[in-house]
Amino acid sequence: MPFDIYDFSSFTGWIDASLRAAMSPFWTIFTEFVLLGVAFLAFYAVVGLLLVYAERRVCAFMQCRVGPNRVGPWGLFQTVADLIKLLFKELIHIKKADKILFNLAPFIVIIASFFALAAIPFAKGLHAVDLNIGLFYVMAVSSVGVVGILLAGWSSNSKYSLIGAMRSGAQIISYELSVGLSLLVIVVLAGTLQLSEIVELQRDGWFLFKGHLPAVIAFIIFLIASTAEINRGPFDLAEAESELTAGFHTEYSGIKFAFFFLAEYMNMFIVASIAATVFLGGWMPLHIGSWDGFNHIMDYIPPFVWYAGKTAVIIYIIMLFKWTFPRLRIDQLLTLEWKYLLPINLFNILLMAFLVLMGWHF
Amino acid sequence: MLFSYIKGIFKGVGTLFTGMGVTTSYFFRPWTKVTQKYPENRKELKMVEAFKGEVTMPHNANNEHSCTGCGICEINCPNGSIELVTMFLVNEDGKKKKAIDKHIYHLGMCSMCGLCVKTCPSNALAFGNEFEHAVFDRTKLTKVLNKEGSTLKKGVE
Amino acid sequence: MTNEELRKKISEIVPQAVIEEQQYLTVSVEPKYFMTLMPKLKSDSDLALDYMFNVSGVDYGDALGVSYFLTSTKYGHTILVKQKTSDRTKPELETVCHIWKTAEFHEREIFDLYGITFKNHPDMRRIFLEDDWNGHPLRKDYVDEVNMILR
Amino acid sequence: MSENQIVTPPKDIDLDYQDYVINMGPQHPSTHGVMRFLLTLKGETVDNVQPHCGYIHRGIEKMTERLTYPQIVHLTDRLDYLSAHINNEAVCLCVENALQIEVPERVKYIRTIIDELNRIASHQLWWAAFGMDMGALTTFFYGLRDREYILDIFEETTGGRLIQSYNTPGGLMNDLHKDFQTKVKKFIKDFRKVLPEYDRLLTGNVIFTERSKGIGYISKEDAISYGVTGPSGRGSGFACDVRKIAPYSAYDKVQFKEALYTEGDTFARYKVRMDEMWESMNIIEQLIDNIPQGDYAAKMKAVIKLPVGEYYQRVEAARGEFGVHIISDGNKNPYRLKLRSPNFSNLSAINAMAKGHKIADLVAISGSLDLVIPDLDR
Repeated sequence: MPFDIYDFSSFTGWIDASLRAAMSPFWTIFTEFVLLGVAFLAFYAVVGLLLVYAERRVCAFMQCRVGPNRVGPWGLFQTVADLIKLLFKELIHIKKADKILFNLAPFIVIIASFFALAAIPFAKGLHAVDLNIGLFYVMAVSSVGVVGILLAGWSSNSKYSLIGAMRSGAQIISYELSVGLSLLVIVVLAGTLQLSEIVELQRDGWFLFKGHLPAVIAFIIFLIASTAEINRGPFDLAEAESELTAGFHTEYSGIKFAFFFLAEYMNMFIVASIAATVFLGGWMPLHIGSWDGFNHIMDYIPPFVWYAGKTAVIIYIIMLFKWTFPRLRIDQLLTLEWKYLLPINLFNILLMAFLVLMGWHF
Repeated sequence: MLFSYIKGIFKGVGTLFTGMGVTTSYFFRPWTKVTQKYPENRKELKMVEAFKGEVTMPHNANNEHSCTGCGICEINCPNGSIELVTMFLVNEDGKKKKAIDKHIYHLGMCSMCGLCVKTCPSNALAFGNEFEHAVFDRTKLTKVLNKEGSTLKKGVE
Repeated sequence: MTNEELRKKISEIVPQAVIEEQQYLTVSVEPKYFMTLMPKLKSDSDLALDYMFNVSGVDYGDALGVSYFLTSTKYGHTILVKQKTSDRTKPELETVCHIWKTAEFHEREIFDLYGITFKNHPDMRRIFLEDDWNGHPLRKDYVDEVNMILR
Repeated sequence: MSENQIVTPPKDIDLDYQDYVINMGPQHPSTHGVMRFLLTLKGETVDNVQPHCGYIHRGIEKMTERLTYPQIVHLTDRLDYLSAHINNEAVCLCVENALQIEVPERVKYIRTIIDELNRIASHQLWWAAFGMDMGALTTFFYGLRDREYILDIFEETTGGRLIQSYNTPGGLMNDLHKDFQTKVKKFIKDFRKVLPEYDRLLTGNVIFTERSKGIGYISKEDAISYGVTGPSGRGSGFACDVRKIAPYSAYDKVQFKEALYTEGDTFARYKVRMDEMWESMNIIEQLIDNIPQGDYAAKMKAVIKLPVGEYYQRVEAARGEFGVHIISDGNKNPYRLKLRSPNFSNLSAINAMAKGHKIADLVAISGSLDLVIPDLDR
């Protein structure tokens, strides 16, 4: 079995070839879909649980605490135990809730995050679908999640939920703009929407460094706007536990609540992945111009380690936001978007286009 | 106008970074943790001497206490958490003397005000340091403070 | 202002007021003179008793009364104004909550616990107890066999 | 409530379909206890706030009518549990003044020091909870971490952490612990380093200042009229510090500044409390080395009976002016004991403060008033 940790395409190609040898093309594709589905489900669960654990540990360390430390070594199985608890909890049915929408909402939220996961390149060759409009696709499907949140708030027939849902509707739709425009800055620089190609283009330096000031501004705006888009503190107005108790998921319990919970962490992971891919070179090792010796040493670190490391750093920054800042008010949130991020962003695109036209980038 | 707009942005972002600096500095200084791991540190955990955990009646090695059964603690208790069951003993001179049969203490009703300990004329009561009082049955919170077969200390009137 | 000056000033406004010197200068007025006295206490520039720091309801046994503690943030003098009503079944007194806004909550509390209704109060409801509570607990003749254990 | 009874809605709430009436509480993360606000909303904007209290009404005023004066003291702990020692002191001072007993100097000094420590501890908890109301979750742990040192000092001397019952009419329950002075000095030295960190984390933060400046404005006149006292009143420029107006214990022997701000908004109330922590440390430093030797309690009779009359004592609790009004008929029990709780008057101003602001601002305003519900309900 040709297993190469530096290039997974040989491995995936080998699976494809051996399957094609064994069965008809239709069944090959069918089996591949099933395999992929199972792999993603497992990945989703593991990463979700790990992120919950990581968040609890990180915030504990920031707050002079220890964090989970009872279940398993260093409390590693705490989140697993929590998940089991959530699985066994009663699913409370709300009397006057819209039953169909109420049950549908958590699935919409979780499916949206599944969709986005498909286009992310985890390592060289480790890629579910390599769409030529990858970036566009990710942005499009990740905004489906807001439908789930709105439905959850609306169908619970609870006043707190409704306020939370309306807040998140206003918030996500406005911040979608900034996320899109800040990514557009890099698209202008790269000239492609295909994620694998964006990564390839960063072989001799990450876009964060290649794109001068506009790329740095775009990176900061992307971090802020994406934190808002995934409903995390200081932009967690949709949940705002000190104001709305739990916002849109007030009435959910058991595994349906766990879906929302997992989706929140997966969205954080997806956003961090996109940021790592677009701005920090994805799985591409750190290469500096013509320092061949240095570049060679960096190549020895496997790509998925690079990818995981970059994602972890961005996740840490997003967590740092949540555990440091007070929450914004709804009007300030919209002011930040429409009066600060959007004008800066538009100006930033112009600047980047000018840079690209003049050829002043690396 | 534009200048103050840009200045405002930089100033705001600066304050945000100062805030993040505080949390990050704690993140990288794990020795600043203050958590006490309670059931594990039971052995080292020492309550201070003055800690008001429960009302106790100290007995000496001969199983003697100094409670004369005067009832002052019972009168002074604001919650009625002390009840005295007294009896009359006949001493050597043939005189009848009041003594306690049972000094009943309802821990569940006690609010640790300390009046019984403070007002006791013979210093028979004291605060104990026990703090793990959780029980499954409320009746277990009713305690008899004098031990079985205990007697009054010599010389205490 | 010293107590003598205060005494003089208040007797000018309401000559029928009974004024004693206790910890604070205590002014007892009949309910019918109450509303002539109270607005003056705040509006008079020499008195300027603008801060009401306490309102206590009292059950005197034969009468129900309210004590208002007033102080001046400008001059620092303090007086205590008292009024009583001997009607225990349907006691009614005048409100001062449009003069000192803090009285709004304090009078609701007194209504709740003593049953004194304050006329012209904008929101005369119980504040602590449930709306269907029977009786007024701080009255001396209040009985509750279930929850009050007498020793 | 029986079935045939029809509950009439409060008059000023229009149950028109356009009004969005929502219950904030009795169990809500940011009401700091069982407190219910009935909000009438117009969109996100608060149109009317109706506080409904009484969920922890225990009838302490009625209970005191059957207890003797030393027994009453422990009940006042349960009012404002965050300034328990100050409440104790109010009752004790009232009884001592009525009996005209001069307590030893040592008692006055110790009471003042513990008052101020209690005030710092209370403000630390307020800072922690206020940050959390705003959504900054880390402040909660920093505040509580530093408060723990004060509670340890309390525990060593008084035997209680939160609820101390350290006062008794005539003096104190027991003498100071031998390490008290060194520990307090060490705490002040450490805390002077920690307070600037609080500022870095929250005070300067642009999100925090944006959310607190100009929110919940109340003018000085309104503050006086509503009886908003303590740090909340001083944020509006109302010089209501009882420690200055009518000094008690050893407050006439110390120099300190009364923190006054005139903005009258949430941020001003926040700044007053932050300044008060510095001032409290100054007061303690002036007293801690000069505690005179002597008895820790004056000689009192076994049964305390107050002479017939009315007595009132004002003290400055951590949240404002706390008052005890005792009417005595010469018995060992008070005929009537009224407790003037600062939170009750502070709460009455919340509708005036919150009108026209957002829900998130209401949370910030009620956080800046620092409500303690058991004190409010009594």
